[in-house]
Amino acid sequence: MTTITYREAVRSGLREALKRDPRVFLMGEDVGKYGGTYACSKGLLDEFGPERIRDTPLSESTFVGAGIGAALGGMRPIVEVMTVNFSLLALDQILNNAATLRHMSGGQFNVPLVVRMATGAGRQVAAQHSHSLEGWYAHIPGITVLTPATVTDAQGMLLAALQEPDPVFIFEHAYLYSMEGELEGSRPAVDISRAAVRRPGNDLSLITFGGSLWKALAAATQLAQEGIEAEVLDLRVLRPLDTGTILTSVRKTHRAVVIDEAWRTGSFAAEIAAQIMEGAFYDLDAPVARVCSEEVPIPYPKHLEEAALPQPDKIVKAVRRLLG
Amino acid sequence: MTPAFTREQGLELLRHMLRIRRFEERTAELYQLGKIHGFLHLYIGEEAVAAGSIPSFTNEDAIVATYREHGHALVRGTSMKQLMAELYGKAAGCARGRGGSMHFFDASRRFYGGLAIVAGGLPVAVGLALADKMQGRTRVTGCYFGDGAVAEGEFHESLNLAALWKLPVLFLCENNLYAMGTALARHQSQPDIAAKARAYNLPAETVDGMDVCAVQTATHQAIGSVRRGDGPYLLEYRTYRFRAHSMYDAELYRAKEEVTEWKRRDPISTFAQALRTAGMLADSDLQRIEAEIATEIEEAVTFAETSPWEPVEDLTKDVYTGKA
Amino acid sequence: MAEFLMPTLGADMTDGTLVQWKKKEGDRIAKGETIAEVDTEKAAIDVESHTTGIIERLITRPGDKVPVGTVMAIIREEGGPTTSVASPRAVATPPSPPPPSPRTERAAVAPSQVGRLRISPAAKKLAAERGIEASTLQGTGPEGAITLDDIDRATTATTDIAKPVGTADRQARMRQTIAAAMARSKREIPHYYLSTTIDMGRAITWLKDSNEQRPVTERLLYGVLLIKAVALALRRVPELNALWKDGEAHRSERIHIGTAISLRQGGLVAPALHDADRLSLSELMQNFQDLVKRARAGSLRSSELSDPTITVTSLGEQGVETVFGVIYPPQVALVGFGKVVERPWVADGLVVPRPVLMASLSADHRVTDGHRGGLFLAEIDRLLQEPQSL
Amino acid sequence: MNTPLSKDDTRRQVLRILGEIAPEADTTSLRPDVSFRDQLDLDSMDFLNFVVALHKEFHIEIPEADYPKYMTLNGCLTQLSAARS
Repeated sequence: MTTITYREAVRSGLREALKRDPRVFLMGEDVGKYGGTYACSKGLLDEFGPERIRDTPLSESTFVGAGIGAALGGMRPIVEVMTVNFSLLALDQILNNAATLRHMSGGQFNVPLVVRMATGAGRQVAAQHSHSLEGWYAHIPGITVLTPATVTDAQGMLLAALQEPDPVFIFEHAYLYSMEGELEGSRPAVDISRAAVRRPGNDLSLITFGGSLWKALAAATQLAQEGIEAEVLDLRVLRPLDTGTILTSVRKTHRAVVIDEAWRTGSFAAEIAAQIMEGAFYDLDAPVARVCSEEVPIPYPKHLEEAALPQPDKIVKAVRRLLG
Repeated sequence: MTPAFTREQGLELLRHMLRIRRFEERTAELYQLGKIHGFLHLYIGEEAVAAGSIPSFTNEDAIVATYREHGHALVRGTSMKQLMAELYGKAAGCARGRGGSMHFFDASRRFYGGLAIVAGGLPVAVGLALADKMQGRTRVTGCYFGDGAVAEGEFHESLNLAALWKLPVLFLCENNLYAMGTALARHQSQPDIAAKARAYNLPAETVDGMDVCAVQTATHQAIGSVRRGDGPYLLEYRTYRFRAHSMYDAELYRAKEEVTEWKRRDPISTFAQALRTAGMLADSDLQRIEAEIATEIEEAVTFAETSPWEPVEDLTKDVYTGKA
Repeated sequence: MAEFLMPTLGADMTDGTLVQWKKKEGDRIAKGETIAEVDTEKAAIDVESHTTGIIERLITRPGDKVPVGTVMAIIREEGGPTTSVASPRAVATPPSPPPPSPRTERAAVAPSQVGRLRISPAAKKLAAERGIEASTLQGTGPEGAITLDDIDRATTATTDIAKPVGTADRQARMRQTIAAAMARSKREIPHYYLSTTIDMGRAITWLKDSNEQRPVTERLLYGVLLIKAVALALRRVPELNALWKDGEAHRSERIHIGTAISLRQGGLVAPALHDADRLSLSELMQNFQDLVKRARAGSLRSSELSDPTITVTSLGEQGVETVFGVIYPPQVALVGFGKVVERPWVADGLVVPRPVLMASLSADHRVTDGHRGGLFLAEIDRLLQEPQSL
Repeated sequence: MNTPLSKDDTRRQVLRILGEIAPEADTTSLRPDVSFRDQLDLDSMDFLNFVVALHKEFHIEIPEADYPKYMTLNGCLTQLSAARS
């Protein structure tokens, strides 16, 4: 077991991908000379050269669209959009081209494209740089949406994504890059279709993904001291959603709390709650609870940002309300 | 630089630049002490642009800027106390502490401030100008942006629409040669920004952004043209930032010699020298100005240190107009 | 003296590594001059001093990784001191008051139509399976809704208990709960053990006579006598009837005897016989029978395991003479009764055969000691010599 | 007394009662002459419940002294048929 940071895990995944397949190349804002705004591609320019590590102008719509075209043309591009906040400019290319082309062309074309972007809040960078929009992307048929929360997934999911014939979007919570973790095995083969039970428990299910996993685990530890054993589910994949694992857990525990850093209304947590209601209604001993961000543009000051975002003690309070 | 202005006007320009320089130096220090958080983009080196251009706008004109807007806000007249409080995230800040360094706003001075998504401000400036034209007002909207923005679709779409509808907007590009970590020549096939504007039939000029007089002359003339209704205008100020893109980057993308070279053309020291040569600046003047600025800064810091945080209860206030 | 601190060099920086000092102790340093090179995870950066003066002492050594804000060097100031902004530690960081959840009240619960029962879907299903009229129950769930636990508590000892769904997983869950409790007990509780032999002659004779006048449905088992004796003995030694919480023993006013019941599919549960000291032998027998039946039918709720104040285990039937059990946390004592056997017994100077059993006590030495434990066992012995008074 | 039950009916009813006392036990493969205690791991409480159930089902009195006669399946059947006649 080796201990590495999430950032190093992403970097070794990128290096492995670039070494394995000459068609693979990395394109994005400041991925080359600058080494990546989160230093995930530091050193790759020297190792693989400017042809395969391409700094792009700040033209998100165009370089994501170019990624689609290059994939159609036989390459295996990895496009890094610095953060989900800037991906809004590329949503048209993503929705109307990447996700739709296969079906719309009657199955003639597929787009083997991987797009990575940072997501989430928590560094006091204020409203325009603190969005959590992976739920929007998980609404789109035709693409896969991954949210690696551990170093093993941060490294393994990229390699698995590159084997997919259709577009895959990887959301890396910005708060995780400096987090250290145990890498399971040197080159762990990782699936990108199932959720994982990170902590077994019998009294309720805490269902979450990405950066919020660690807040859920903290809450579970706190609850254990009160004799409440929470099961913590890491979804890992938002689309296709592993509903089976969710329902199995809820049927066992009879109670569910979904944690999602997005705003509550129309969040991905709402989708999970709906699927639980549809699939495990007669096993529910309490209504599904959600712990999401307050519906407000994320403010700059620390104490307001913390009040806006999901926190372990908010999760614990939600659980207590469930237990009546 | 033959000074075409009175001694008072010269000292005023010098004072504007020095005031920005000392303010930025102090914010860098406060950032390292953990008083200011998140992103901090310093304006040191580019002072001549704000100092030379903003005073030419009237109070009715509008200013739209980016996340590197400390200098613009200072010259536009927002009190240093309010700006420092905003950097601390305090409720007395010019955006009630919610925006921080990247999001200064001042409605009383039509300062539409810190819009931090690259090129996000251009379409807004076009809209402000459209409103002025449709309501028959002879006002000008000044829109500041960096060289990175010219890579965004919004730059091209905004210049075209402004030219098409002959809107009273003045595009002011602060070309500091680097878009974060990518040099202009590495992200633009046509690095001459003024030439890009002429392609959309806008009159455009390149100005030495390190010479406050040149900036003042060119901007004054351009504002007059726009105010006369001759349509949009673009100025490309060639300037340079002496510090990292933001706190902190390793500046791997540029040579130290290049920085030293540009520092020799420091807009403050060169202008001070010109004033001395013209007998307009005595050492006592300089000491008086520095002392006044130092006092103003320390009062602003004390104000920020002691003013209260926004209460958590107000977190969701002003998400909608008039609703709690 | 001015302190040079490890600076914050980026939005997500929590600590930094000193690469090298650019000045020696005793050197003069000017404001804005580079004093050290610091490595964040992203890059090595030259850091400047904010003070002009003489370097008094370099504290952090090259290669040390220290959190942001650590004092790395001391500089004796020279020239006009800038307003000394209190170093970050002194100034109260923004108070992060426990953020009261902002005023977005959850949509008020729609007033349910009059007469509509508030019951969870799972509870409704279980009630239907068990033929229980849920509307008669008092809900303990969120906003007074009736929950699974409520249905379980309401399940009366009807003979034809329908097999509840998911018995297997409930047994597994119970096993896990017991395992965790036992491990914790051995880890945390300093056990001491005592045992004594008790003459059961009088008790057994009294029981036989008593059962002859009782219809079969009200017959007693001698186990009930043991439980009642323990309950009454606790009145004399109440400190054994306590629960250990937050570092101290809290005496329980009421006496709930956890009775260990073995389950055929493996495992052992010890649900509580409530207020065992106040019940008659017949009532005690009735409750005991109900508990055993529901335990063996697999319909006990784990919550029923959580409220006994002491536990009694009698493995006599499995042919064991003495049992020294493990205390169930947070309880502080456990009483064990062995098999009744015929033993030579000295009574009034004569050796006669007498049915005897071994009574034992496992107790928490943080709460009681051998003397009080001995007194407790002696009291049980005395009570069993007067079965009619139980 | 209701109409005399055939031996098979009685046997089935006794097994049903045993099934309720020890739900997971396999009463079909029960050896008729071996004591319930050993085969089904019944303790005194289980046996008392069994005796009570027999009393309710067959309306007979079973004094404690007679318990040993009801320890096996055959024992039960002979007692029950004897009480019947």
